[in-house]
Amino acid sequence: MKEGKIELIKDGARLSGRGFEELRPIKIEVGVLKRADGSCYFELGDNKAIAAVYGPREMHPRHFQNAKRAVVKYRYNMAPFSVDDRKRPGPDRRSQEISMVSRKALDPVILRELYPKTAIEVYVEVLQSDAGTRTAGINAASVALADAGIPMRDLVSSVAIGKIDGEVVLDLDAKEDNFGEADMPIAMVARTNTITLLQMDGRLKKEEFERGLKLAMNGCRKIYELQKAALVEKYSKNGNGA
Amino acid sequence: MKEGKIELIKDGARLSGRGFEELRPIKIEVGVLKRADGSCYFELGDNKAIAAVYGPREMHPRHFQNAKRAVVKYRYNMAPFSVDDRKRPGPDRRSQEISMVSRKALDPVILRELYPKTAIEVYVEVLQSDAGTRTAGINAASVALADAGIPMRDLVSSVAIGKIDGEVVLDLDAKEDNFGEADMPIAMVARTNTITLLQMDGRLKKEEFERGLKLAMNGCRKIYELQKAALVEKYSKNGNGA
Amino acid sequence: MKEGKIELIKDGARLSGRGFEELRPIKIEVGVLKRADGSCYFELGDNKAIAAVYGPREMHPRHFQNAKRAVVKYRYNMAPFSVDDRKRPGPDRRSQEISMVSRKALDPVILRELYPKTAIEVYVEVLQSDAGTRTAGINAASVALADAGIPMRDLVSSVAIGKIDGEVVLDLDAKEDNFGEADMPIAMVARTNTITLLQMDGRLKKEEFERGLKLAMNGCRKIYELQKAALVEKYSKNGNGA
Amino acid sequence: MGQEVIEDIRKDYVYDLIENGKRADGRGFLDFRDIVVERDLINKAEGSTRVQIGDTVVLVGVKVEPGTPFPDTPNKGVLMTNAELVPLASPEFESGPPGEDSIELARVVDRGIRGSETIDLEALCIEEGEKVWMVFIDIHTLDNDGNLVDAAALGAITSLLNIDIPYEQYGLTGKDTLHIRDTPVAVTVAEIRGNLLVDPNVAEESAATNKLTVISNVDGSISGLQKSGSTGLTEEMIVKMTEIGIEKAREIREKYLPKI
Amino acid sequence: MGQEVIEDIRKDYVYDLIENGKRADGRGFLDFRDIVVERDLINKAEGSTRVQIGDTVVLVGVKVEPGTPFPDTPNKGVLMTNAELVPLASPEFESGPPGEDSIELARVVDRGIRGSETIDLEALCIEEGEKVWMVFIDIHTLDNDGNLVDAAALGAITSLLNIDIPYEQYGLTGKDTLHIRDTPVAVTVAEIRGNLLVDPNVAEESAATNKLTVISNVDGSISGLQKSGSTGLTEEMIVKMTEIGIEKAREIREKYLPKI
Amino acid sequence: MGQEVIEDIRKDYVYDLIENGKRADGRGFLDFRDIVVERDLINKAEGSTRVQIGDTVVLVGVKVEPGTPFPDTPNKGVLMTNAELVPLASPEFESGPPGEDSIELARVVDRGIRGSETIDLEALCIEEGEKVWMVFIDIHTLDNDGNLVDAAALGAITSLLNIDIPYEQYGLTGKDTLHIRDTPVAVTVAEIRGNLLVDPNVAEESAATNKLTVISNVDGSISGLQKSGSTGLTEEMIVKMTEIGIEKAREIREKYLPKI
Repeated sequence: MKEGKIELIKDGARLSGRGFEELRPIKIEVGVLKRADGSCYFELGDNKAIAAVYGPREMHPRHFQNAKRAVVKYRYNMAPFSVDDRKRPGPDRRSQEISMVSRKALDPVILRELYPKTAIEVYVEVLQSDAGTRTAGINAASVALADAGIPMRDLVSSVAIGKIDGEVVLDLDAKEDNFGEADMPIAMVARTNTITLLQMDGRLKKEEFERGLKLAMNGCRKIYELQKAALVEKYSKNGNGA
Repeated sequence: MKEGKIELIKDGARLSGRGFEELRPIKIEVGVLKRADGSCYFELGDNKAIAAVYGPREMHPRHFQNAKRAVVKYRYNMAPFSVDDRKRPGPDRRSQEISMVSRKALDPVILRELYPKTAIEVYVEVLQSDAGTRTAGINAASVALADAGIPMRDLVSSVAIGKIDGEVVLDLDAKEDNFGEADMPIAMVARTNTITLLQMDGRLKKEEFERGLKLAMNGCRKIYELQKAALVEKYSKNGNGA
Repeated sequence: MKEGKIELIKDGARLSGRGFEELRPIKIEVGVLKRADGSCYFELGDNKAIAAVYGPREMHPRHFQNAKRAVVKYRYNMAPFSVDDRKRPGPDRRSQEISMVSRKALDPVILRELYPKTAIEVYVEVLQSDAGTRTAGINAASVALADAGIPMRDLVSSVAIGKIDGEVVLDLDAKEDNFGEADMPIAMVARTNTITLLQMDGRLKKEEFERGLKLAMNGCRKIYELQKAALVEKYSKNGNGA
Repeated sequence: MGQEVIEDIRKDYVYDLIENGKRADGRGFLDFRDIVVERDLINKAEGSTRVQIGDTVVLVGVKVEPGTPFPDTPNKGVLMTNAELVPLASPEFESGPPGEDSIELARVVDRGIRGSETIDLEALCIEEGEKVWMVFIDIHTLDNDGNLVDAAALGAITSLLNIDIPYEQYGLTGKDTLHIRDTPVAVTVAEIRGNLLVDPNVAEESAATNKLTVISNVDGSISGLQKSGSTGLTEEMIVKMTEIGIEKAREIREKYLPKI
Repeated sequence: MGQEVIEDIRKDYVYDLIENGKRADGRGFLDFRDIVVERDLINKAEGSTRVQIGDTVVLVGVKVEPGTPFPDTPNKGVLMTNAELVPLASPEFESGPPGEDSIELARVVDRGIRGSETIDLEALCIEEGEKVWMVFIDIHTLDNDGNLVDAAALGAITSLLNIDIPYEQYGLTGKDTLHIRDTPVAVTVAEIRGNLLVDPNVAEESAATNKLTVISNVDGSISGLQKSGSTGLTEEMIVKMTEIGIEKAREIREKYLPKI
Repeated sequence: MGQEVIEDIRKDYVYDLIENGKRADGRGFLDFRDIVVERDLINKAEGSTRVQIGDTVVLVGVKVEPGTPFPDTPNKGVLMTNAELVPLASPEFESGPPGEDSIELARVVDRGIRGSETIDLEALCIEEGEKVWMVFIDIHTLDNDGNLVDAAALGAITSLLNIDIPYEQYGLTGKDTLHIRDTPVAVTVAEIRGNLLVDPNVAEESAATNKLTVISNVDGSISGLQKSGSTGLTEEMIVKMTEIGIEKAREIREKYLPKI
């Protein structure tokens, strides 16, 4: 956020040419991995993320089992070559926090009580990063959970809004994130309009926040449709409908 | 110890004005924490330490349980801001050694055989450091154990002696420790006059050592009275005597 | 390998005066440690390695037990002072890989099925290093296993060949390894002529590789005789033959 | 097992109270517990503050030391925020490397200060690309009866005020205080069965289905948000929580923080 | 327990097939599964390749950054190879620091490139003893259906080709590509009950008593060998495996790699 | 469980002997086991010593390398002492990061050398604030039959004698030996049911209620003390143990160490 100054909006348009309320191009592929129980590849502009789901399977160590419901594990990880300066392999504080909030974004929709004592494991690998990787990861993970046949109340969809050159806009790219004034990722259960992740970074006036929240929720609704379409496509191809 | 030269005794007096056999001002508060089973805040000059005791409670992992007696855990930790140059969080070799010798200083007075298979956990946080933190920590821990109702044969009291400008003196402060010739912390069970911790750093002639040992034991006796007084005050306030 | 240029063969002879197919001097002592169940000190030129064997004993944690056979653990470790530039204590990637391939070199000869659920632990300490420490460690470990009375199909013997100044030679020393063109350690079960470890580093023509393999196998046979002789000597001394 | 039962009983107790419009300590839903702020208790730290909110106690220390800037911001000082949930402070905390709760605590406090541009990091450059001042905020929990984050954030901003940069101690020439441009205050609003209440204690925290920490500034703007908890929140609920957060922050700022 | 039984049944199935001269997917013993090589998928890496062999997928990225040389080779660039067996790629992989399998994978790929002197490290010196180019090869496994090492090695050498050294990005003057002098290719030959077969899938890997990875070069020389597995191999078997390895590498090189 | 019973039987055996004025190996209470000191076995170390006391064997190596001084002592060399209780040396030792026993061993040996100012650290400054000689003492245990600390301390001081500082090896001009000003010797006195005995073996160590390690110098002064064990010691006992420690150190120094 806020490194130096750069003009992000010229003649009323974003540098990328996108409208203020326009998402980056999205590409979703379901079931891209063979070994995983469910998987999804998700592209959001220049972000490339892949999610795999394993489970429900036995929880190790048993010490961490929950007698009433499945425990969801979520690991967000960046490939060393996914960023400008090579990232040292292994978790850091940022990735640990993202893993935690992402897990909590998905927890509410998973019917965890059906699988006591087990673990449902979600692994997200960021292969290329361009701002918004946590939202791309959650979107991928949500579809991968469905692909794995994990019973869910609904999908979760995620996107960020931000503020650049004084304007509240949808889905910041890396340049907008680095030189912008605020970034606010959310995750939402589209059917119930409930927010399961909300973070904010930077500075927003109250009105901007409220406007941004609506804008992000709209973005989530669009992504939700794309997620559903990708699942339908996968399962209609496989000849067992959706 | 021994970094450069500095006059620590001028005209027969220590820089702080203290006598050779004089302790720094001591302040003891019992039961300062709500969540802990027992606690104590201990000030020794510019040292500020706080101890908490939890237990006896189940020992994890079970592998480390002792079938005959409680296991005492002791963790000495310095707050990052407690020293001149910020200390990186987490244990280092010094703190691990201090934790070990402090635990052994307290072990002999705890009636561990009453609580087989359990853990009695002692946590000491050094909030401000000015030489003598391990002794302050043991003094605090000993009172916190009593406050937690852990059955004990007696309290343990602890203080260091040192040698500065050729003189054996009680209870070195940081300047005296840095530029002095020796530092010798002890811990003692006052009622039985038995020493449960003895370490030495620097160089002492045999006579100096013997004199220092007596001096430190006397220091421990004074601290013992203050520890008892603090406990009495706490429990008489609470209306259940001492 | 290949740091700069240096003449390693002068007038048809190696710098050390050794012949192309000549091992460095070897010294083997069996049963050199009191606490270990079996042990062996092995010198190969300027390499000094010592191996200890403990077990079969209970496997911790139980999670790692194998219901059908003993699990072999192998830890190759270098003393910090064993190399030119002090090595930081603790395992690194090189030592972890060597531990793994060494364990696999020994696995085939140990009658692991006789001791289900147990661990057989092999510890190798390199006290002085001069190229070939993994082979010295395996030779020491193999004898230490025998000394510990672990039932084995046969001993395992190990040596490297390499290529220096275009020639394939046996058992590189450090200078030859640093400035040579290839290094290929093997381990062999002499009685059955089966190779249980094979690695290669550098570049060898196919014919050189095949010639080197034969040369290394011959080297192993020589070492095998020395290993047996050392065990015989130990046990005939003890008056219970071999 | 036994613990889970006790946990359930405790939660039910909280639910009962809340549904009757009450809290265990008699507070209103929008009342903080008593707050005590004590400054400069630690003479080794450039700034330090003990914050007590009810029975929750946090000690925050700020150290300022010279160091190397990050390669991509060669002319800016460095801010590092760290939190230790030391096992002294709660039977639930364990020894070991920082877990996700302590990482979250540190990062939320950090973002509040960073997002509001509270510290003028450019004023902390000593020599571009070579040497800058590093500001370490260390959050040391002493007693956890809930709502650590509001206590920690208040301790952090209080500790940052009136800091003399220790030029002399490090053999540097210069004289300056740390430039502080805002006073972000964190307020955590918990949602328990549709009711909103601020400053949850530890029992309320475990009963809360959701919490939202709102960090807001002198001008009423928001410089940090963090939702935690295991269910969703509606837009209306979030907006209400944010309004409460901003309003309570204003009250706390007026009472415990100087004007900038 | 149950898992061990399933494992045994799976192995028996492989043995039955092999002894009848067959493989589950109908391949010949000396056939690779289909190989797909895609270059430059990752715009943050100087070079990157996705290699798919059957259902095995590996993504390799190469980053080139300035750094400090090792004290004993002050005029040489640095090559670092790292592999992560991320738990996404297989139910057998676990989170945590690299285990011995990922260390072995990285080291075998590294040795193949190093032994063949594929990269001209001396050309990567910027300022002797002070600054050199560091080449990081990062192997990211995405789907493990066996034979990761051949896929990773092919991904590594493919990624190294046609790399522009990023002088400008790091404010340095100069313009050059990474000098590549050979194209080492790894071929893993498995021995299952006396039969030799290449490119084992994951079921064959667990049935294999032995594997030998042979890395060979344009001129047919060998620049890396690594035996794995839990029994011994005879000289004859090893020589045969090496011949197969060299021959199959030649085929793969011709099909998937450019002439140097 | 079974192990605890065996442990108790072993202790009882030691108690029986001690109470009859005997030790298992026939030694007097104030006798060391045979000591063998061998120097310079490791050609990669500037100094090295194998010390055997009875069946206890320790190998100590000293490396001297250039490095950066600590900021607060810019004109002084650096002494680092490290001990590894490698699992080779005892069925009780485990792999993994150093535990409290190995940390204590290293720190006690370190303090003995540091407290006596044995090494002239100021003579190890190469360039103030920039480069100094670092002296690494590495204690490698090979066989633990008790009293590692006395063996390690004797190995450390022996290794430090007659060390040539490796100027040439590191491309530096100069020629000097390490300046040694004292020869601290550690003697550990165990108390078992009121009896004092030196050089406890491993069975005696586990039976000992207390141990006191006394490190003393040429002039009879003490430069290190460390009490271990789980009960208390009276003043009289401590004074007696210290006297024994100093006296036995004098004997060991005369027999195994040169005059300084």
